[in-house]
Amino acid sequence: MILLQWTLTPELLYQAGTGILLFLLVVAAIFSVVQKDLLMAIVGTSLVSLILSVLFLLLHAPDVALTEAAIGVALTTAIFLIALRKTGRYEE
Amino acid sequence: MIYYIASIAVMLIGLYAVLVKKNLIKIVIGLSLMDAGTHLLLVAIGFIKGGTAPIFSEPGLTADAMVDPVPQALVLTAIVIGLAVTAVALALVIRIYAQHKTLDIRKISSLKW
Amino acid sequence: MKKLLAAFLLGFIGYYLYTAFAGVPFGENKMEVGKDYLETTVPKTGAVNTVTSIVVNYRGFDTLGEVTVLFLAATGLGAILFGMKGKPEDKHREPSSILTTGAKALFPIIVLLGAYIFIHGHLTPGGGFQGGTIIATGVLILILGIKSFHANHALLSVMESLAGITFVVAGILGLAFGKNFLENILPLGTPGQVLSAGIIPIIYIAVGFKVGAELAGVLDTLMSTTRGEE
Amino acid sequence: MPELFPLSPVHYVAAPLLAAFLLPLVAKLSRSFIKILPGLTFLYVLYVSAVLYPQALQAPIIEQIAGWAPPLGINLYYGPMAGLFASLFSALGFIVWLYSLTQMKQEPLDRFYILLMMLVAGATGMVLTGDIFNLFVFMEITAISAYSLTAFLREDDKAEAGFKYILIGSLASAFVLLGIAILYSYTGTLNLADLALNMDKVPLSVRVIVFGLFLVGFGIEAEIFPLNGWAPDAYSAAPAPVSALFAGITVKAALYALARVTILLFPFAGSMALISILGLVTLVISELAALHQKNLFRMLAYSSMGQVGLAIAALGLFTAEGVYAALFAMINHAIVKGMLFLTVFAMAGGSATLDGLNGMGRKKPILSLLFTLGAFAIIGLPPFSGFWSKLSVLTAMGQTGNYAMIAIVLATTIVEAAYFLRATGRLYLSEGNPAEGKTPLSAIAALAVLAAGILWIGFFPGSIDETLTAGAQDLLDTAKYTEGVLKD
Repeated sequence: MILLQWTLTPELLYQAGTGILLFLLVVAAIFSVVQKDLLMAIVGTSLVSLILSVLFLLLHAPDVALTEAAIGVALTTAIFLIALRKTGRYEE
Repeated sequence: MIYYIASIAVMLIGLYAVLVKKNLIKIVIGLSLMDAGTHLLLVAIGFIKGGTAPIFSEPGLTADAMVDPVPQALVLTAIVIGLAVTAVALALVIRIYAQHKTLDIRKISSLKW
Repeated sequence: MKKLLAAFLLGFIGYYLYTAFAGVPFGENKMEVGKDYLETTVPKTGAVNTVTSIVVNYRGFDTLGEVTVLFLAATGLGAILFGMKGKPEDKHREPSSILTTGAKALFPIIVLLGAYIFIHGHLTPGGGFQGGTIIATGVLILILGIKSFHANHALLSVMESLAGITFVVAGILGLAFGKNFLENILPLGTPGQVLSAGIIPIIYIAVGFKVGAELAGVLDTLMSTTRGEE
Repeated sequence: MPELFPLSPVHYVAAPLLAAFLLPLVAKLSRSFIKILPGLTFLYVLYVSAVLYPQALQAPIIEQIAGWAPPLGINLYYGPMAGLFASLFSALGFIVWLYSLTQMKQEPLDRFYILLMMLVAGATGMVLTGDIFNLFVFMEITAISAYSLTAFLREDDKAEAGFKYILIGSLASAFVLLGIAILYSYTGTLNLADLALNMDKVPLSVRVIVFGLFLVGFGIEAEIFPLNGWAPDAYSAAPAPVSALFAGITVKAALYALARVTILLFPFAGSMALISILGLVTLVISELAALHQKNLFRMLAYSSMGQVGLAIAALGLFTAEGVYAALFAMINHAIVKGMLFLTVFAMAGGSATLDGLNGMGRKKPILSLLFTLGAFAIIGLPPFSGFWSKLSVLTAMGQTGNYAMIAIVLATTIVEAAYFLRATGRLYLSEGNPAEGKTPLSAIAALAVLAAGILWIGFFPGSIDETLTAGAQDLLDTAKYTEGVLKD
């Protein structure tokens, strides 16, 4: 009977969604710090930015979400990748 | 509340990378993670349950049903500043690499603490 | 040993940060100044997007500083990497013709999108910074897609300067009209229209051009820097 | 003109900004504009000071940017203290420009002058602003210029010093931003005066945490021990004119911010005592470290931190006399240390060691004389400016009964005297290699202005008494500050 009360209300879905996103955010952050291959680490940071920009949308901050998407996901990643091309790829 | 915890966690992960990691690019990654955590924290402070985005795009919206716009404006500024710092830091990394052919701070004598 | 020390420090900072924020209720309305902004933005600034009106009007001084920070980053980056221009990296790979054609076709669309975003900054989400960044991304696609492409630095720096001067002059005009620095001197118009909100669209368009030019310059400078091995 | 453009404090920031944006354009017309434009800008800003500062001594000038009354808008607070600092920064900027005209040859010069102007404008903005987030933005402007200038020269180790600086500086700004976030989440406002009135909304334990964040954040920029590991590297890596500005401007702006924030938002006895103790520790450790340095710029950097430590120790008393003494010490330090950096560079070049000074007394008599003057002034020998500043520090400490502090300050003075006299002795008592090259007149003129300042204050200490007293009162009178800003 108790199980039946756990219907998927939009509210619950929303909360579960944010919970998962926040969890993924932390995992992506840890990944980008631990990963020895710097290319993968940079992919990790851009993933952090991507999740962040979705979270900003959920927090009703579309302006910030757009900024994070344009700057964090696209531009910062590009700059990191260019810097990586000019230096070495692996962490010793 | 979980927003606060997660963003503080991201910030601390970044700080950990800055303090412990030996690779210059990793350290810069740590700095940008610290920034990311702070930004999420600020936006989360301004959030109001049941609020809408602070844009009067439709006639029916009223001021008392909106989230706080101030932290959003601050974060916008902070993100751009973060990008600027990251770009300068990476330019320095490129120059250090050109001189020393390594990104490992243990091999660059003047970067040891 | 160092890791242990770091872990201790992290625990220390984390604990105190957590206690500081534990007293801040999440999701509740605790606005003081924010409320005033929301209530006055449409009647007093003419901007429908409150975030834009704060960024460009109420706290426009911050934004002038922010534009300066980006300008300084571009300037500093050029100074740091000065004299490190190398030969173009041609040995790596040739961009495929699909990429080249695609870049040429995409670029105008991306520029239009960016321009749309900064022209409508006072109405919809986005503004000068977002639009300018999107345009810079378009330039990045050109750099990647067309081998011989190099951004015209002279043109970029003229654009950057003119846009920056526009922002400061818009501020000084406020003083010249007997008002305050950066104060609005234009009619507010009908909120919701493209031509409304006084000087906000003008400033945001200038910011858009400036950010676009600066970031494109930064990307091009970084791309044309030599690799360490040479 | 006065009717068309009424002078207001915002000109301190707007004029250099306009010049910085214009510089790339006019550089295309003629290369010589690159050098002229910054000079004109600094002259204009000095003119602003000449008009506004006397007014500020009567009553603080409060300007509302964009016409929004605080706490909605950002305001500038141009009181006696901010006016003093802004005028000092403008004057130092002008002198360093005059010196750089002939001494700074490294390309790209247009970028160098843009960064130089913005370093001064950013520091001035930090001093003027009445809004805590705006303070953060100006701190970033100053910091990014400083990072780039540190790595401006091409030689080895410059980029490393810049990276170290950017790393620690970013931590500083992250901490300050966090502090701002906490304050905003409790009070819902960002204006300093409004925050001061609303601090009771913040629980005491949280206030301590925020104070810690600000102390670390501003303390890094103000080179307080143990957060100053970046400073010797940055000072010795940066071009000498820039090092002079670091010592004279960046540190002062950060100190001003720390003092203003502490006194407005965290006026509890513990926070002030902590600042005082940190200042003393900085003083002792830096002076001892300076004793071991072979590289002259590192020696001056450590000595600089020591001097700032002295100022912080006096500031931490937070009595009228203490702040007066701290202000005096800061002004003295800005003038004297600026002169020493510039003199050493003109005398022995960018990588000067103690040996480089050997026998300079005969080869470059004017520069040697200036160095000696600076060394004596730093040690605190009468009748130079340093004597009066040290005396006022000791008096302030005596009045609060801190005799241990007096003993420490006197002991460090002996250490200071040891290494500065050693350096001076090299000038006159040792034989050295023949030096070549003449120092251009404009560089000598720049140094002469500073030397004149040292002597003027040395012989007529009463002439700056009024400004210092007004500055100290301005900082301590928080009620006047908040009422002035929030009068509407």
